[in-house]
Amino acid sequence: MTKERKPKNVFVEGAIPPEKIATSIAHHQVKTNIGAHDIFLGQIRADEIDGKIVTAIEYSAYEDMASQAIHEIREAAFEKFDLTCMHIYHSLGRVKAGEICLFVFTSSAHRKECFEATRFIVEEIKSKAPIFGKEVFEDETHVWKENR
Amino acid sequence: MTKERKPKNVFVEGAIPPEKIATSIAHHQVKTNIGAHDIFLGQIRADEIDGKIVTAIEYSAYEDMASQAIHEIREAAFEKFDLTCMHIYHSLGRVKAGEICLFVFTSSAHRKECFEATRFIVEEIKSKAPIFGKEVFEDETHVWKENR
Amino acid sequence: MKLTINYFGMIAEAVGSSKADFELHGKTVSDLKNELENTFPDLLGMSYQIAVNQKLVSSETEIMEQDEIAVLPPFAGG
Amino acid sequence: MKLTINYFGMIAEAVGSSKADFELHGKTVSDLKNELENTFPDLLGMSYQIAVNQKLVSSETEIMEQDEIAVLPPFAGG
Repeated sequence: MTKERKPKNVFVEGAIPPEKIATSIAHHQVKTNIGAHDIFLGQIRADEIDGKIVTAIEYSAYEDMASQAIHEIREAAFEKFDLTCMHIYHSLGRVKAGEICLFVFTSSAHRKECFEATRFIVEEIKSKAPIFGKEVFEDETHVWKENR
Repeated sequence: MTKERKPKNVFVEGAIPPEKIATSIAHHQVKTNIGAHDIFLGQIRADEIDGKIVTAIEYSAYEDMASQAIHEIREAAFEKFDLTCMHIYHSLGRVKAGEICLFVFTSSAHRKECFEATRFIVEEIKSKAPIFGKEVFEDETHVWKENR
Repeated sequence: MKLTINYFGMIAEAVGSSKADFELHGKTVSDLKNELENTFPDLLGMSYQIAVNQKLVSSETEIMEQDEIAVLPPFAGG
Repeated sequence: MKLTINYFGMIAEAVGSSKADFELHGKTVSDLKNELENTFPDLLGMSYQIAVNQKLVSSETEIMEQDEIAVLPPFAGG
């Protein structure tokens, strides 16, 4: 019998605040079968592109497809790794340089599982979730970001 | 010319509070050359050993040697990986089941570096830092923990 | 057949809309791409993928009248 | 020679002290281990390492009068 999980809402309007991360960590302190957490945070870089500095990224997504893609990534991660918990949040809308746009949090009894799971999830999201990013400069011109 | 760094104090009395992690994340929002953070947290498991449940671990260390060992691990990580920031904290004294005893936080422009660095640092601390842990049961009897 | 197409990111910018009707004369994804590129020549220089009912599909896939069609530029999440 | 030895964790528990003077008759780490195990037979069944001046050393290392000596049980950090 496999546990059926519904797609969770992973999208957050604007930046992910550090307090959200603290709250999420605190919620896991009742789960005393956890020995290790690995947290990945994506942060907006103020890259220089052709002499102009990126001040923000404006994220949009094909939301239903992205939610489904991330749901499948979540299921695959639970299948591959022996995890206790998993949380994934991604920003939509404008996120300023220095702010956090991606929060992936996995927990397991032992460190190996969560290390590998977090990395797997981040790579999968980057390649499979239809999320789009407009790098906005100070003068409000922009270029489109592309994952490599 | 190599940057000389002095051993930092990595030891925290008791558990590492989630708010400390949030504060640490928030402090990095001014560093707009960072694109990726990876955070590892070690949490005390309520393991069952011979029918008794672990309620806390009491950590002690050969502090000077451990600080020096972690200093060398830090230097090695900065040498091996292109990192912007690195923070390492370990508890001393009693940390209850569910609480956090190790906090390793690395930041880099791109995700690959911080993923590999955090994992490297955690493995190195476990094998090279003279830190000792007494697993305490509800009846205050104990066994000594041993890293594998 | 008449389709409603969703456009995202730089593609939406290039076609000037994020959702619009489109009259498809052929029947495959390959036909759709050709017809889109005739209508919006800016697409010719751009990299994009077609999703049918929220799945990425190959050029040979046949399109049905009620399908949910989306034109997706390169992903940039994370 | 007279040494001051630091004991940690389960070793401190076994020898009943975390810091104590010890009269070493030999001169190497190997000699020290033998003399410690004679004094504290509980050590015989235990796994431990010797640090001299905060570095783990091999059995052949010679010990000097002012050296900082520590007896370390298995590490459990993290």
